[in-house]
Amino acid sequence: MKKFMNAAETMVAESVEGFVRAHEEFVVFGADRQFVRRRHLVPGKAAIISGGGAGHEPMHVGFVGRGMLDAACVGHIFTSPTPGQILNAIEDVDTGAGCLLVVKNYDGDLMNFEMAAEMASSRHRIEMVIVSDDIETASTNDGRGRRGIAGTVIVERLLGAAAENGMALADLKTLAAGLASRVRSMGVALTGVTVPHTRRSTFSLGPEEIEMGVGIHGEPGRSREPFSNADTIVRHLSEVVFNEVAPVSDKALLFVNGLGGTPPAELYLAYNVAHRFMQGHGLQIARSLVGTYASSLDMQGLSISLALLRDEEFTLWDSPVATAALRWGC
Amino acid sequence: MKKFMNAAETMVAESVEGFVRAHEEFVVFGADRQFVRRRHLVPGKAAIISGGGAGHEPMHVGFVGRGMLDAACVGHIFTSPTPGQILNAIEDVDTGAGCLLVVKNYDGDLMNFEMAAEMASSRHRIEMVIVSDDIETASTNDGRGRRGIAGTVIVERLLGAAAENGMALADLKTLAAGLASRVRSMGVALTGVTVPHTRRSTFSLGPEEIEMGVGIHGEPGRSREPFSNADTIVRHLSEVVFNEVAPVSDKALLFVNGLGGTPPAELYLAYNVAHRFMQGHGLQIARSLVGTYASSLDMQGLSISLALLRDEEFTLWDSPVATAALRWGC
Amino acid sequence: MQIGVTQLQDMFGAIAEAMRREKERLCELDGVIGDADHGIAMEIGFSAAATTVAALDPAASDPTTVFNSAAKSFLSAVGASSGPLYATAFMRAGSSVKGKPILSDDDMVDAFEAMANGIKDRGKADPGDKTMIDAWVPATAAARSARLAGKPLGQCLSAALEAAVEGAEATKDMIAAKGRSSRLGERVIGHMDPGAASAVVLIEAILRTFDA
Amino acid sequence: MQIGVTQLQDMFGAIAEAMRREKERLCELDGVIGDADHGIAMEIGFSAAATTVAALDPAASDPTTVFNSAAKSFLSAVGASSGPLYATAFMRAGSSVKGKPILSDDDMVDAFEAMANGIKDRGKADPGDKTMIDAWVPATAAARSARLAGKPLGQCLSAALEAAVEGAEATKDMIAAKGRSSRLGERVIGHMDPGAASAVVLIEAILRTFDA
Ligand SMILES: Nc1ncnc2c1ncn2[C@@H]1O[C@H](COP(=O)(O)OP(=O)(O)O)[C@@H](O)[C@H]1O
Ligand SMILES: Nc1ncnc2c1ncn2[C@@H]1O[C@H](COP(=O)(O)OP(=O)(O)O)[C@@H](O)[C@H]1O
Ligand SMILES: [Mg+2]
Ligand SMILES: [Mg+2]
Ligand SMILES: [Mg+2]
Ligand SMILES: [Mg+2]
Repeated sequence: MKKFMNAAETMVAESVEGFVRAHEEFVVFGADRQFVRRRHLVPGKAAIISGGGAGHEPMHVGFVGRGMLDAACVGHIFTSPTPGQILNAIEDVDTGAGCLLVVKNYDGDLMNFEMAAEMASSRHRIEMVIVSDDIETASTNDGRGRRGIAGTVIVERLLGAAAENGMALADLKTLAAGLASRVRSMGVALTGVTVPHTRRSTFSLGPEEIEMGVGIHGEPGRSREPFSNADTIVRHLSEVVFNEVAPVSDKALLFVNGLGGTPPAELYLAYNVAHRFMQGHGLQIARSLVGTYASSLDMQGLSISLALLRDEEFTLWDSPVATAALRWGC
Repeated sequence: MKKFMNAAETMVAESVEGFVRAHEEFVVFGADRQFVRRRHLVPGKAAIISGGGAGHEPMHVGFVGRGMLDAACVGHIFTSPTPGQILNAIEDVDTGAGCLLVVKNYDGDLMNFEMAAEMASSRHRIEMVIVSDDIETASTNDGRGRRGIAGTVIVERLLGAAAENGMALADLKTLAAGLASRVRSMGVALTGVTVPHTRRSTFSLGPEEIEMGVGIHGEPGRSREPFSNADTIVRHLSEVVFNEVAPVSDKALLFVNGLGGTPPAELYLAYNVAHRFMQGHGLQIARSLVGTYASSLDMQGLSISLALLRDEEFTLWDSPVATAALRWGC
Repeated sequence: MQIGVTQLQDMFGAIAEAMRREKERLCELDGVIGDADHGIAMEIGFSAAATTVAALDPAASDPTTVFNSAAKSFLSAVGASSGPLYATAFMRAGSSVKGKPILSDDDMVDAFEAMANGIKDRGKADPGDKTMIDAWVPATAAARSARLAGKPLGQCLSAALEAAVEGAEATKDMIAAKGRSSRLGERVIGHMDPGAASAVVLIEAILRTFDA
Repeated sequence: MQIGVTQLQDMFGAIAEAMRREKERLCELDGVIGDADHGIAMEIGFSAAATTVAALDPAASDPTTVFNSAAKSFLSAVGASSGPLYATAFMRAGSSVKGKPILSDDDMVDAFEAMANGIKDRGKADPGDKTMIDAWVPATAAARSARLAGKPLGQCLSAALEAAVEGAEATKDMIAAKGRSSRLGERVIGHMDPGAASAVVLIEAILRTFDA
């Protein structure tokens, strides 16, 4: 395990420190470095807070800034932040219009954000949005097994844009609920990852194996498959997300997300395959996103996310955003 | 070698096609897909063309757009584009103010761009800028061994901004000459890379070895060293670039570039180390860039680039840029 | 039995020590079906709790203070799933013995049951979902019925441990419906749930504290 | 000897075949000190050149056309360093025999020398820089002096090959000053330059064409 790190215990703190130093234009540390927040809050705007384990960079710290998040809380690697961190972020960035917590669907994240929400509820209006864009599990068919993965980026962007436009807390919650069935993602891993403090690979793959349906925590996925070419792999991912997304529109945002160790050239090649597939199935790909936005340490792999959006949602997508990882229009 | 690809022969073409599809807002293919150019040329502006082998994405295609390049020519993996490709790009994007060719210092690139310049010279005003930001070689001390690596991104950005502001061809050449001694980079690899069509790793590293001073073509570097922690590795890189850059200013742009397989969290951790080092040596880090901009296939590794800029160059850096890989101000 | 602040301090010390010892095994179990960090979470959480609790002045504290301090420090040390689960468990235990300076055997069984209920309420898992609940629910049921049969605390905890071991063992045959492993379907069969395994470690450490 | 378009077509065919055969070895040599693709570049370049040249109508072409067509198709098939180097070489060879429908032994030695000069001008490498120049320069010198001594083309090319083999061998002891390997300093010592090795392959194929 060769990584650019000094010690497992300090690696998250050092990395987040580097992030904040590199992007002082957009962000500052909150008190005691418990969270990262926007440099300039917008009084009266509903605050949006997200967070989760480290190891998914640039998610979520890279999305803090105008048009997206107000604060992000970072836990240990692949581990939810604590209720204390989240509570502190709420106290700091809620300027009176209440606070929307965007949580990826993992028990750990859910429970920690819920506790924070309970602790804050006497002094703040809090709503919670649970992102579960992952594809359905083979075993349980009630959606409980759907995790929050790369599609979270899309949800956070749209909510952030709407909040920036002045949308009220309750309406943000409605917007998120409307998105839930229209954003679907599925990932594939060519390699497992080694969590530095455990020094163990959570799963390991032979030279001719891949893991289909992985999340972003190095946990095993839906099935182990033989390695094959990009057409086969990416068409499979595309087909599953295409089949599971609610077909309310034929205008789509197509997002190819790198899991940390996959270079841009391969992501673009995969985008090409997915784009052909979606077009061939009658979708108009109106917007694209290709890059490493929701990673899983240095995993070689990627995910395909498909979001079928309404025109006003594309307008939100296009509105100005100024964060470390996503930036346009300003 | 597990990569997202179909066949070595088609991988570059498929990847560039995916790139163009994903960024139709900024770019279109030139005739016969020989190059990628801006969707909207600016008549009367000096044209800036770069190019080189594939495998360095997003360089250079990701820098085509407003405030940066007019066209980029892509060769096979790690192989210069041909004079024909470059000539076609010149013919297409020179709107009358002449054409600046930005070339990384490799014999192959140099000779191919030179031949194109010779072939175009009867009908176009052509200037050529050779970027050699790499650190000095141990053996030759005349600078001939200095390759063009990640610092090329900085040079292309500043030239592109100046051209967008209306700077004439001759002045662009002068600007580039002034930058030459003030941009320095050094890379380190934790792993070698496998070039798909050769299916061989150009060098391979044991679990406790790293290669210092690597370029971006998987060629071996300055020396093989024992793997150590990020502080040791990154401080070493920082020290060498600090010592080799011409000390004309104490205001710097610090750039940590990922080589393809290194995740954002590690790049930020490295940025933190380099930032401390530079500050400790009296530099003011006025701007930062952290990310995978000049890659070497899926190599795990990074480079540190330091650019000591003048105030008017920082103004150029900050001016609007709208490309797939760098975007701000618009 | 008469249980005061000092005994509870010992209890958290014993749990922390047991988690330190079992850390690797718990991580390994979590590595098979989860993200390989459960041992770390439990070790960090319980050493934080034990340290905070040990710093309390027995003369100026009561059992509720001990449980609440443990909950808070566990929670701020560990995110993960185990953080809110055990923090809620200890907060409930604290509430269940509110106002009592010294705990009887009945009080301890009440506290023990409150812990299990806290975990259930926080995690919303049902028995059979392949979580720590599958150790905790049978364990508290066993402790309760032993106590109803008039057994002293030590024997109640022995019964609880035996039931927890069985419950943890039974998770091997379950398909997970909660937690990180819930997407793995059939693939988790044959592997013990790490949270159930750590519940056994915890209950054993409690037993050892009060059986001496 | 009387060399016309057909013989030159054969020559490019022979070179292409030789490069196909030696591709792996050339890549391996390049892998040690460069980017492992030299064999691929030479194979692609010369098969493109041979194909284009083979399509020429001998009745409607002359040797200059053959060399120029080879140059152009080599150049548009291969970027790399070898592309401009060999394209320039063939363009110069074409110029050196301009206007001649049939080439004599003298013309061929002139063309051979023009190739080396083209490579030198394009690459600006000096002898001793560990490049293909270290095979080409002694090879052309040997061909020239054999020709001055009145030897027929076959023997001139034999002498050239011998000198090229020696020159390539000598690159093992050199530190590279040009090309990708120029940053490796002492580390390249002991390894033959791939471009020098492919020059030997090329010259050998020419020799075989005209020695038959
Ligand atoms: N909703 C839940 N209810 C009860 N127990 C749960 C729940 N979710 C997870 N667990 C337990 O937590 C254990 C995993 O804990 P840990 O590894 O510390 O957290 P994480 O899953 O966040 O990495 C699982 O083995 C399971 O016993
Ligand atoms: N400037 C130069 N002059 C002469 N020969 C050169 C020069 N640069 C490189 N070469 C030759 O080219 C060979 C490498 O060719 P090749 O591998 O095809 O190209 P690249 O280096 O672009 O991958 C070297 O071994 C060397 O002999
Ligand atoms: Mg965890
Ligand atoms: Mg090459
Ligand atoms: Mg875990
Ligand atoms: Mg080569």
